[in-house]
Amino acid sequence: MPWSEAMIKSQTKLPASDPSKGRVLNYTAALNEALTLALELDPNIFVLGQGVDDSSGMFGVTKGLPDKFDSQRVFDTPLSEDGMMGVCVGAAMNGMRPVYLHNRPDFLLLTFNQLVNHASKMHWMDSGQTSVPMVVWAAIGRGWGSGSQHSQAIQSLLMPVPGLKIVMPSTPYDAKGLMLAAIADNNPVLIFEHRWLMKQQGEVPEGIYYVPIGKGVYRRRGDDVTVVGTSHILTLALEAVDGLGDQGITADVIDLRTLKPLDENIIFESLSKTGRLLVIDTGWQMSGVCAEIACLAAEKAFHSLKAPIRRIGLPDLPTPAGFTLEQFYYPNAKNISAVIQKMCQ
Amino acid sequence: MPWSEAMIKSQTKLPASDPSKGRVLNYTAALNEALTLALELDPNIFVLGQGVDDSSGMFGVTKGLPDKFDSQRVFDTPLSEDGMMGVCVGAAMNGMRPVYLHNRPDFLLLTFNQLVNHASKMHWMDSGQTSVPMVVWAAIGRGWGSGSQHSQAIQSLLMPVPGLKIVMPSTPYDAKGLMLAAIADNNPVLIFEHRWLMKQQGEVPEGIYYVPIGKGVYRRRGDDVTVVGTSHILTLALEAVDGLGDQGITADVIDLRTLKPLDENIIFESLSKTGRLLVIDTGWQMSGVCAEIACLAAEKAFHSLKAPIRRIGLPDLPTPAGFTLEQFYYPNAKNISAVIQKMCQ
Amino acid sequence: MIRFHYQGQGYYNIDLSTYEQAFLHNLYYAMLRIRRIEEEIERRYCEDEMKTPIHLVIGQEATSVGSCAALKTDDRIYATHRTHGNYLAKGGDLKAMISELYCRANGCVASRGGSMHLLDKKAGMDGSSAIVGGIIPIATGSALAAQLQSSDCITGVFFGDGATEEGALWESLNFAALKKLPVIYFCENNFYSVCSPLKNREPAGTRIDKKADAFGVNAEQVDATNVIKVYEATLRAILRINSGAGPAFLECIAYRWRGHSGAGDDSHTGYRDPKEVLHWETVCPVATFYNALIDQGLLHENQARRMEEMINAEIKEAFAYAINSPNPVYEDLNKFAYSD
Amino acid sequence: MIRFHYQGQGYYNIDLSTYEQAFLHNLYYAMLRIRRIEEEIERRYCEDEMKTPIHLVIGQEATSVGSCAALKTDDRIYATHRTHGNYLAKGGDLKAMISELYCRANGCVASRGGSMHLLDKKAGMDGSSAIVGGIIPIATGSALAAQLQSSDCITGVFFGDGATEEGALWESLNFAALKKLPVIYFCENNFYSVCSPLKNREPAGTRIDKKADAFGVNAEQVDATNVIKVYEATLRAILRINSGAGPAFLECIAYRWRGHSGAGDDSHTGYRDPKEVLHWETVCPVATFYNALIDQGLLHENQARRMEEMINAEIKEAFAYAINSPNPVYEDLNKFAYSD
Ligand SMILES: Cc1ncc(C[n+]2csc(CCOP(=O)(O)OP(=O)(O)O)c2C)c(N)n1
Ligand SMILES: Cc1ncc(C[n+]2csc(CCOP(=O)(O)OP(=O)(O)O)c2C)c(N)n1
Ligand SMILES: [Mg+2]
Ligand SMILES: [Mg+2]
Repeated sequence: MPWSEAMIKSQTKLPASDPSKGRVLNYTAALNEALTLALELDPNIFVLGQGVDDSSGMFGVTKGLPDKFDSQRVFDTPLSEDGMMGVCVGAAMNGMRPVYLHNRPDFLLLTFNQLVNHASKMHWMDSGQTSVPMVVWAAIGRGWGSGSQHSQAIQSLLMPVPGLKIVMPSTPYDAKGLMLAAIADNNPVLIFEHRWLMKQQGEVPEGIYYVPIGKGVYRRRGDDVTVVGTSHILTLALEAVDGLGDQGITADVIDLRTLKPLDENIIFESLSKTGRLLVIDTGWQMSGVCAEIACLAAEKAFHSLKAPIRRIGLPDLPTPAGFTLEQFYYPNAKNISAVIQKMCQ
Repeated sequence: MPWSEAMIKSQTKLPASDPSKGRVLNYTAALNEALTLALELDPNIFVLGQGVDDSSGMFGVTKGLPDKFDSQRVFDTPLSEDGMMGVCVGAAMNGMRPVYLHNRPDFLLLTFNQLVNHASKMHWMDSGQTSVPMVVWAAIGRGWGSGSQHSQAIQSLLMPVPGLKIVMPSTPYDAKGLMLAAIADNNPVLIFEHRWLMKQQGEVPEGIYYVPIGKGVYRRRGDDVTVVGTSHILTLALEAVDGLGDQGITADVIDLRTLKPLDENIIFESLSKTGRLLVIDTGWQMSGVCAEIACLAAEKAFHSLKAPIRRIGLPDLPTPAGFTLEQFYYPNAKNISAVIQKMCQ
Repeated sequence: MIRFHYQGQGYYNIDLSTYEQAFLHNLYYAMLRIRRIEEEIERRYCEDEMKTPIHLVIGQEATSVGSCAALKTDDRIYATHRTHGNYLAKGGDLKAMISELYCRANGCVASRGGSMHLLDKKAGMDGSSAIVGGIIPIATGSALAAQLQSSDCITGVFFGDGATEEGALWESLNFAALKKLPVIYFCENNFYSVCSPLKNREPAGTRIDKKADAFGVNAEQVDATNVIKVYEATLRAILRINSGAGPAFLECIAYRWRGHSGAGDDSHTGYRDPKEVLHWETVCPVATFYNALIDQGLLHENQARRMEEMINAEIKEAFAYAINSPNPVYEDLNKFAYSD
Repeated sequence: MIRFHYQGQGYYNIDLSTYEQAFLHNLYYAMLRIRRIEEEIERRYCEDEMKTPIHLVIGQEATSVGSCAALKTDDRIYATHRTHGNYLAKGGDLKAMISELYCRANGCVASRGGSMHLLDKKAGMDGSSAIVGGIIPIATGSALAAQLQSSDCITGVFFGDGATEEGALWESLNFAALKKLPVIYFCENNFYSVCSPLKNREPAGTRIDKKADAFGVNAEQVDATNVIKVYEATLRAILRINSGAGPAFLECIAYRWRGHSGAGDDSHTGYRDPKEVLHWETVCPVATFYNALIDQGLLHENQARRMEEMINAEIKEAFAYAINSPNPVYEDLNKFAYSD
């Protein structure tokens, strides 16, 4: 049993979109297609990471690429995360466009010197003379004993850093379109996927298209509350909101898709109608993503607010490895639903 | 001219406290005394860091210690920040209490694997069987071309991390008392000093005393607005607030002293009177410290709030090295004053 | 194609007569026990009740057993994700381990760590990190603590070939050599990191032990299909440390028979030739040692059979214990957020 | 006590007749120019108008000059905090440099980097990092780019002995050797990191070049008080790279005469014996080369005088230019937050 496959399968919902609308792909296949198209498009793009060339192909995301492309374009790396991140920065500064894949964001904590002290700053420090077009991709782990060191959603640790962009898709369509947009971007872009989204199905057009970095989108429209988030927890929020229709509660559910730059206008627009804000994140609740969005609302949409802001993220604790403890640790659709109900009372 | 000494001296205000109240020491001397007392107190405490044994003694903080104590208790290290951080973790797990000093928080970005993946989690992962009593100290740089890589105030990058404590003193009294409290604490505690506070004078009692970690304090009492922050920018806020008395504006100025755990009650208490919140931080404004405090208010003290929350931190840009650009980059007392005036209109 | 050829000697033609029989039995028993425990874990893994990743050490048992046989209970060891062998060889409690795999409240870390974070402080198995290379500086710090406390505790740390690509190892070796710390670095070189062969990650012609040597850490390459060779190399390292000469590095070469994680061999996925596995099975550290003991009249078949039975009974009991143990409850989650 | 003894040969008794005179003049000129520029920076530093840390390279000029003389303009170099020599030897614009030190809008990075972040892309001085060791992986990435683009560009990267304690170096060497990247690692070993002597940071008996060698990177120790030795070692490294044999590592030994940062010698603070400085001054890379050129009739005193004059005039002009240049304005701050 490949580590946690069972768990992920059990979490996977039925296709979200109507197949009559277009071709349906799963999340990994969408990412795979994005990488294939990118590699075909531009000889300066290359894909690297531990195990990108093995048979499991980074959860399937890089499957088949080693057969289609030269071993200089898709290659395995030593276990030297910080060094290889710097190698990517240096290659990007000199005309290449690296796409560096990691199993887990936890491993990016080894690379903060290169990410924060270097990648994010070079363009600015060089007064625009250098660009650092690179993509850093990692999949947030969950379940099957991932535990404290294989489950961290570290977007809050990177969001304060000037010069970085942070992307967190929630659908196969976005996963492909944001990957292509990230590769086309001339800045260091971090993409945090979530392992539990990877079997999701959805409509994915063929060929190259871009989902704009920095633009949120409504996933549901409603009147009572504005729910803002990204990635896996957004799918839980949709489940929660859809279940509240019976009780006459409706919500705007905003998928920010990218956390940095952050589309604040879509939030303010919705708040001017609902007056109630729930911020959700797959990472720790304290400080960072949830707090930033809440703060923006309290600063710039204060007069729209009718009630206290609420946030739902992870508690101020490391992730437990065990199954039972994990159920207590992670918020679920029921928790989200209960909070929304309370907010609308 | 030792790098940036001129700049720091020009920034230093007159003694903040009345010498008749007790012994006056400068900030560095207060820290030096804390380390001396701690080393005398407990043979398991040791102090390490690049250059702690040289004649400049880490801005003076470790001056004289190599003469007073064994070279096993106060020692220089190789330039291996990540490795040495792990060495501290391992020593702390086994009965020692390391105090690891760094010139700059920027260098801590090399150690995020040990800080975030290890130090912060071991006690929890080991289900309480292990403790990691260690202090990591660094001084935020500013001025004289510190630039993007020698000026970062990275508290926002660490605040989301469960298991860490974060201390940011603003007076010599607190610098000493919080250092002693941090050394006595059984958890990894980060202390971020600010280079521009280091020549400040203030009342500092002799002997051992502790400033509690997790308790804020009022530095001014007033009615119109609540200003919340720590460290160097708090001294700017005091300057701003003191200058507004003429205009009949008064403020509660709260020095949180520690960011994690965060004393939310003192903020709520003040807000219930003033209804207006200004959050300030020496670090980047976006995401993190300012946002967390604002979010807490919007969640838990919403009904106290009379006006939009405001925050003042650094813009979403790396730090420029040059003198003129720095003046544009950093907020000053005048900026803070203008914001407060506007909030009170 | 067999990329990583037979390099082990196994036990053929080794004279064991200088060793006490009980000691040899213990070594054999310890290896066999690890093998049987892992086989049982593997057998039951498909039930999906041990909801934890597993990294089996089958084929590499001699490293843990040979090294831990030379260490005292008070000596501390630290491990990486591939913990089982280290934990068991150092004397970790089996019930607490199996309970941890079953995510039970009485697991060795109360279901907070899972298979990648086993520990038993009473036995001197002091912890591990699931971050490759992450535990190495920590173990080095444990040795610094021992030195500062003038204790005679030695720290051992286990990690794979992959970890030698992490800068943290070299920072640690430099510091350990500088301070002459009482630490032994056991690099378990099994030629692979997940499905990535060594030759994709380290330049041809380099040798891990030579690198460690250049850093001032006395290093040797050890045939880790041979438990006695590991034991003797560890003893040499301990003598060195006790003489004040500082740390040692043992590159222990053995082969992982199973896939990187989970149950079963995964050679069919193509990253290694199944023949390579078969090749290494001929130098099984357990079987070759068994044969040598039998051949040299140091072990009788019925003694061996009794060992199998004892192990079998212990395993049954441990699994039953674990399966019947309680799950954690909600209140457990918030414990130990901070240390008092 | 002189801890780090005279190891350099300077220029005594070296036959330079195989070299073209113009080439030798260029080498001398380049070293002298760096020396004089730094002396002027030093002289003016106390005016507190160059509001930037400075890290003078006086005593170590031969490393930059000897290496860059062997590199093409199209080759790229990267540096650490001690940038001046690297920048000037590679052909960086002097006016843009001095303007940067004076925090002017027309500084080489428009007052965003200061002394620790000089660059001139036209000259192939491609950047630096003020984080010790931080630039090394980046330079390695530059070499990877060249390899992937089938360009004949070689990357050189300069760093100190202190940087060899950062794991990032060893990760980089491993990768460069694995991929046979066109990169030369110039380790400027001056025995100190700030006030910390090498013996406090690296174990006695280890050698930096030997470590690099064990990582599969062809390494040699070079007497970097001798510009010709640096030049020749760099040429050998380039030949190696062009033959496809991969990266090289040159441990260039020379001594920093001034304090770690700022103006003047700081030996009085006690971390080194002032005698040590005097000792190394006897093998001044500039003076000994000058003497050799004069002795061997390869340079005439009046040619040397003209060089001094030219340099002098250039320096005067550059400082005047910088001092009269405009400061940045508010609008500059927000430029280049992101790349379009
Ligand atoms: C820093 C880091 N990078 C990557 C991983 C993913 N990972 C887990 S185990 C492993 C293989 C490590 O190989 P090796 O060190 O040789 O140990 P082995 O599994 O062969 O015993 C990898 C790459 C990780 N856990 N940590
Ligand atoms: C990662 C990091 N740690 C510490 C420092 C502080 N620092 C700046 S220069 C320097 C000395 C480095 O010594 P070395 O590498 O030998 O270069 P040298 O100054 O001798 O040329 C130090 C410790 C830094 N800039 N970056
Ligand atoms: Mg391995
Ligand atoms: Mg040096």
